[in-house]
Amino acid sequence: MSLLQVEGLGITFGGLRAVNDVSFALNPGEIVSVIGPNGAGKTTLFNMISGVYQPGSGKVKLNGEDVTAMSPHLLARRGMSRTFQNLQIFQSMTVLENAIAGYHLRESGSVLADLLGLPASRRRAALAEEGARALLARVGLERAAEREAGNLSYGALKRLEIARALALDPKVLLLDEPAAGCNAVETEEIDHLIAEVAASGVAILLVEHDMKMVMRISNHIVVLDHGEKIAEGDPATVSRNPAVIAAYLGTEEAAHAHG
Amino acid sequence: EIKIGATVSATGPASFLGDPEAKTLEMLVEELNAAGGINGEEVALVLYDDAGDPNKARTFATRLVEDDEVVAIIGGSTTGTTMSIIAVAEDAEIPFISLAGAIEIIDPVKPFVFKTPHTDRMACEKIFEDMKARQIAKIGLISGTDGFGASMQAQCKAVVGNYGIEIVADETYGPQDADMTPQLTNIKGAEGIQAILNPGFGQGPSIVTRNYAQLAIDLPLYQSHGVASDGFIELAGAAAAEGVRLPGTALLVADLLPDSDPQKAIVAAYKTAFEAKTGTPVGTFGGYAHDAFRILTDAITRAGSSDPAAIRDAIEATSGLVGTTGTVTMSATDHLGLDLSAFRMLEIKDGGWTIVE
Amino acid sequence: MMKLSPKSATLLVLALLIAITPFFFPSGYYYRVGALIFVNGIAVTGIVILTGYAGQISLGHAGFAGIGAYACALAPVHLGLHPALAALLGAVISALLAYLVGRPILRLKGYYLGVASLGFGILVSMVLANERWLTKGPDGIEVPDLGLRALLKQAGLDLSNAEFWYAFSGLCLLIGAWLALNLYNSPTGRALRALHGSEIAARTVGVDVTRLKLQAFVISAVYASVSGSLLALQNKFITPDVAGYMHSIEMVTMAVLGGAGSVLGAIFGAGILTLLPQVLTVFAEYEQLLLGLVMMLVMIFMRDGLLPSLMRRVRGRDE
Amino acid sequence: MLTVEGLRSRYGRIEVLHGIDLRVDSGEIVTVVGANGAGKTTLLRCLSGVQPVSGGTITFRGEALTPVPAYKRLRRGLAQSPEGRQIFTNLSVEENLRLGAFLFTDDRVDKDMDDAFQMFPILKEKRNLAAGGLSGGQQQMLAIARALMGRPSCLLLDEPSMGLAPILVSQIFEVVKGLKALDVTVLLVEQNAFGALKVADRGYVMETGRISMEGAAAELIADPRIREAYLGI
Amino acid sequence: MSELMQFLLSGVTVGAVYALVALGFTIIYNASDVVNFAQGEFVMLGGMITVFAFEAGLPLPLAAVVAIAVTAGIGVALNKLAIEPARGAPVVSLIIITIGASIFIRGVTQLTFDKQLHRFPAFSGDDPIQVLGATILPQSLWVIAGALAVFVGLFFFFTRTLTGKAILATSNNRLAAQLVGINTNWVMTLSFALSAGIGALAGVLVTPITLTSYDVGIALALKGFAAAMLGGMGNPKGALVGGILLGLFEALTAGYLSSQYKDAAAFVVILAVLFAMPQGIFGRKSTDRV
Ligand SMILES: Nc1ncnc2c1ncn2[C@@H]1O[C@H](COP(=O)(O)OP(=O)(O)OP(=O)(O)O)[C@@H](O)[C@H]1O
Ligand SMILES: Nc1ncnc2c1ncn2[C@@H]1O[C@H](COP(=O)(O)OP(=O)(O)OP(=O)(O)O)[C@@H](O)[C@H]1O
Ligand SMILES: [Mg+2]
Ligand SMILES: [Mg+2]
Repeated sequence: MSLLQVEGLGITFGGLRAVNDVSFALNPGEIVSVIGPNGAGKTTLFNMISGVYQPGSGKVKLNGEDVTAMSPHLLARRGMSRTFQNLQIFQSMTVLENAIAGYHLRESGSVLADLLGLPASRRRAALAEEGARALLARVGLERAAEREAGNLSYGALKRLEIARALALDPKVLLLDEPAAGCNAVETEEIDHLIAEVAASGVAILLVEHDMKMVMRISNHIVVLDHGEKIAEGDPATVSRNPAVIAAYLGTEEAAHAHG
Repeated sequence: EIKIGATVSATGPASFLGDPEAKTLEMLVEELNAAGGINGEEVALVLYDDAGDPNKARTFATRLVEDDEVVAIIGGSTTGTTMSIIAVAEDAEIPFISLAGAIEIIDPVKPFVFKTPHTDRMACEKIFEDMKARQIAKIGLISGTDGFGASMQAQCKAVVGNYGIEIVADETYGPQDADMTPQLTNIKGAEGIQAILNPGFGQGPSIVTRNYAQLAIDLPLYQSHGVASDGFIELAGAAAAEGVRLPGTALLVADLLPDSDPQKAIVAAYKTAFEAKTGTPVGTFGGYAHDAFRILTDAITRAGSSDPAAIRDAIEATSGLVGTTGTVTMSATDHLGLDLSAFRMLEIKDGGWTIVE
Repeated sequence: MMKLSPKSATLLVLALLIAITPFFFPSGYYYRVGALIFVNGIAVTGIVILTGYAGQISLGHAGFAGIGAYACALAPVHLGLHPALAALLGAVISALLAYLVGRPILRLKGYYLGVASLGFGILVSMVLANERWLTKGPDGIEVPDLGLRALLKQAGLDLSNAEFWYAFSGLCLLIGAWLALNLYNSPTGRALRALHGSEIAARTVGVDVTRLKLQAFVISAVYASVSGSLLALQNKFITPDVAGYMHSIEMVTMAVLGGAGSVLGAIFGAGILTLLPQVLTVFAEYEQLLLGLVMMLVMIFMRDGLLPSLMRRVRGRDE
Repeated sequence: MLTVEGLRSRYGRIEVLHGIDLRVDSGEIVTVVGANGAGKTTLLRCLSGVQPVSGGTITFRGEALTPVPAYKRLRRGLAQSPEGRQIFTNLSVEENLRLGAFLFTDDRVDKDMDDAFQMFPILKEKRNLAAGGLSGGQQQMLAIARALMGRPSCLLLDEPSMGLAPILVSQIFEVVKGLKALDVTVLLVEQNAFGALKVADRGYVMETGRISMEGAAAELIADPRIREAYLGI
Repeated sequence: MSELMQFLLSGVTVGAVYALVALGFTIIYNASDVVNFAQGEFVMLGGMITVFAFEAGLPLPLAAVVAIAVTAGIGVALNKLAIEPARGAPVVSLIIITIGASIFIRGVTQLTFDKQLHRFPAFSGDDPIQVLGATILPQSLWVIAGALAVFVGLFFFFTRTLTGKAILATSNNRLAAQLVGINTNWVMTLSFALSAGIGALAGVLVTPITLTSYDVGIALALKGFAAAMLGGMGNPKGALVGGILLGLFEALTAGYLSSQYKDAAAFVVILAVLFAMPQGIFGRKSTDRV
């Protein structure tokens, strides 16, 4: 049994089948990438898996439990965490507070304790802060910790989202275009970070258009087009698949992917 | 200098009451000082606008007592604001003359609290007397949900039985409502109904009267002293208001009073002065402030001192003082000093007031 | 020197202000105004938690103030409760009602939440005005004495009515501010601010948004209720106006004017809006006009609220 | 055509552009590359007038641009496809495009729209959908197409390839190249430095609010420092 | 039967009043996401200025035109002097500015005019018109026609004209609006002028029915706000339907249940509707994706 199992997932928006009958599985320590042309349904797939959208059909199983359409906060409790293609930052909080927010499940106790400022509540908060600072250092944002998050550049915010998602200490991590807005060198750093996280046993589901990155770190690739799975397999196989080249890579990129 | 304090609802939902009251007080102080003040001493008026908010009224009362150190307070346009002021006045032992209608203000009697308007209950009684005389036994009630309307509704319901009259329909409307035809339609359809009573102030009664005409209801319509001013006829429209009866004070019919009437001189003087100064027609409410001011200055004059306790005693000893509402004679057990004769039953005819005999 | 945390600094400033200003009071009336500021400050602190922290708008919180106030008027008479317990009962009822009402309406966002809460407030004030048999209607009802002042007098501390309520409301405000400040940097407070920023992101980090909003709503309702109780006990008389929508809007205005995001700012706003009408009485006729003008000017030139903007300016000069 | 001299800009009290000198000649494609937070977006925001300038000058076709309010700059021929796409999410795709040509009411608007649809056929398919419902990459296409609807003589592109599928990334660079033929000048900010430098005539490298290097695109691509720091080769 | 008819007529009359106020909200809201709490004051000004211009001897139509023009000017001034200088302020701050403005306008009106109630003659007399055993005043028909006309105008404006789209674009994304060449300040000025003008028109139409005085604005604004939310803020269709429905709920509750709780009943219905449709009846969901 895999950690995350997606079975025949599908959804429609006013007649448009955005995702149709997509299945795959994800195991601990594995990096599975979902690629496909713009509008193929990758983000929509993520949204269904993470409980943001209710799937029209199909099932999502986490650790064998049916978690289809479960509310995101309950999924978070079960170890799922994600980042967003369209940034979702707590704008008016500091960078540090954004990262601490990722510790919510581990730091929160009762409201009453928080209202009264009981030592237990303060202790938990202090622990969370320590962890958050370490994570910020890991994504290279330690110096921005006290800045208001809304004031960061786009690339910095992308990395902040990753830090926040890692703060949950997830078992499954969904990353939607984590390297968008980063240059080749910055992408490589993120690359390493993801590989490191996967190596620690986290299952990672990745959407990314940077083929170099995808080919380098994926164990398995799922290709979507028009909501349908058109191919899957290891990077080498997929990048040679003519349908994938035609719909997505283009001949030039395909050449790159091999070279 | 003698400092008199006042807090009235010059703005806000009760500004119909407070605005003429404030203007009256200002005018009377001017007049009084021009005539040499009280026993040669100038009178200073400290006037606040509580906007009908009881909480503000209490704060202003505290301010009048503690900060401005006035010798007496006039005010409390509404029952709510009055009740807030009472606690302060009683605490500080400063005489307070209220301008609000509720009977609770002076019943039971509180040593330092007086009031000038006849009570809401008296207004109801006056109306029911007239209905009884016309052999009306079943009526419909439509009142506003504001303090005035609600208090009138409660008081009228409390005394209606004494006149053998039954309320067969009881409806209300919000103070800012635009159309009362649903309520009137319901009242109109009530079994055996013979007349309709509409206690309220503000635009409500005007709209009720117009809707009344619109629905062509041909039952007698009674309004209350809440709309006893020329403005009402204008707003409701002379045609729609034709035949409406209401209990009013002598003020509205100053010219119709016989010369022998003791109130004639007083009300005529006030009416002329007020209308000249403000350019707006007099109404019952300004008259309340007028009377309160007269009672107070009369008392201060008689007391010959501006000591609050002395003033209080003098107010309680007021006797035969003629005001706009009637002739006031107070006592230790009656801090109002008016009887039903203070009211006159008026009827609107050809766009003007007439006295119903 | 030890550096004070913002929380301790805020509390210290507040406590000092409350303790020191009376030395400059020329008459008892100033105590009265001070007490009113504190009472409003408590209600507004609740708004800070709901609106400033969690970003949820309520235009009906006066409803809870009404419940707190009328509990103090009714429970002693009908249930024989001591007024202090009556206030507690009011707070409990407010919390329960906030829970019941909040569940459905907190699904709404922005103005829609505004109008729904407005409806709740209007409902409460209508019941208070219409159910004469219970509440005596729009003309208001007496409230029994708290009795604490008499106790203090026995203990040898003889305070005038205004002085007592100044001190007592001031103490309550300090407690309320302390709680709200504790909350700010706590896990719950952070989660509240997070859901303000992005509900969906808050959910994905595990915040139970529905529950948390409800908690904030309930807490702020209790603040409003306590504020209403204090007002009723102090005035010994209360009318349904306390629950009116004007009062709700006033609460929000105070908070925003002072700076809804910070406790001290909002209390500052409560102070300004309570004082302003008192100061403006010298301009009699122009009072309304000036009040409106001040509100506009403050928001135009200090868009984040008085206190935050002032602080920023002061800090700006430092550098 | 576009000259920037000693440009400074700040957010609150923090200055993020410390005197930028930069020039784009008519018909040229110029690219700016730099790390996250270097100030590229801020530079473009200054050029389009939505970010206040605290020092220096911007000259566009011989006229000072600094006093011109943002909304009038398109009239002068300066259009921008901004970072974060900034589409009108509540309006339909077609309405977005139509508003891109807000200044025009002639027949060319329809033709331009057809061109846009031809460039990005998916937009035509989605023309009646609220733009907020588009996928990330589709929104990016819309932002570019909308900027083109304004008939610019100088186009400012902030990371146009972001979120686009590889096949489209190459297409975008082709489009940029094609603009040259239409006499449109382009200032291109890109993280895909390799692709950008390949289509550009000249390039600038930006580091923490300063220009650290400039030169012909071909030279920059060959420069080992650039290769190591930005191209990752 | 004729009773029901009377309730319906009453409901539609009152509802049309609410609809007119609600329609006034839509434009400023669509341009800036701000619910302008001074909208009620525009209605009040429309009525009051007409009253005084009429009493000063102007013919009624001319007085009405003057009132609408002056109020629109006041709307523009409000934008120029209070809203524009606060550009970039949070929406709540802008709302507080509009509340301040409403208090200010009330204060000035009370000083320039007075605190009395006023009305001017109905446009087509006061003779009731019989409809299926019930009656309606000719002025009510004017109000209903006014609401419909404003609705049609706004609907056309927002769906068919580029200017209308520019207004929507401004609130949706101010930055982008500027980038495509929209003068957002001018859009705001236009919106305030239109909103104020529509408000004043409402005041002119309803005053013969509801009467006017310096402080009628708050209650009208509140009901109009509720109506607009019921229908879905920003959508002219929503404003019209929301207003009429609110009027009908009130009239039917007053007629069949309890006149005391008719406002309460109306709000309960609003709550129920919002429970099922959190964006109001015609409100659109925001389409931002994550
Ligand atoms: N809420 C919605 N309403 C309407 N259509 C939607 C909605 N959400 C997604 N779609 C449509 O579903 C399709 C898939 O979108 P999705 O965002 O999943 O694509 P994607 O694969 O993530 O693309 P990209 O690589 O550009 O981010 C698109 O055509 C999009 O227009
Ligand atoms: N609204 C803001 N308030 C304060 N500082 C800001 C704001 N926006 C950006 N900054 C700061 O200005 C600097 C430059 O940011 P800018 O967005 O221009 O960088 P960039 O080069 O576009 O980066 P990226 O490649 O990540 O998009 C950064 O340090 C950033 O944190
Ligand atoms: Mg996507
Ligand atoms: Mg950038």
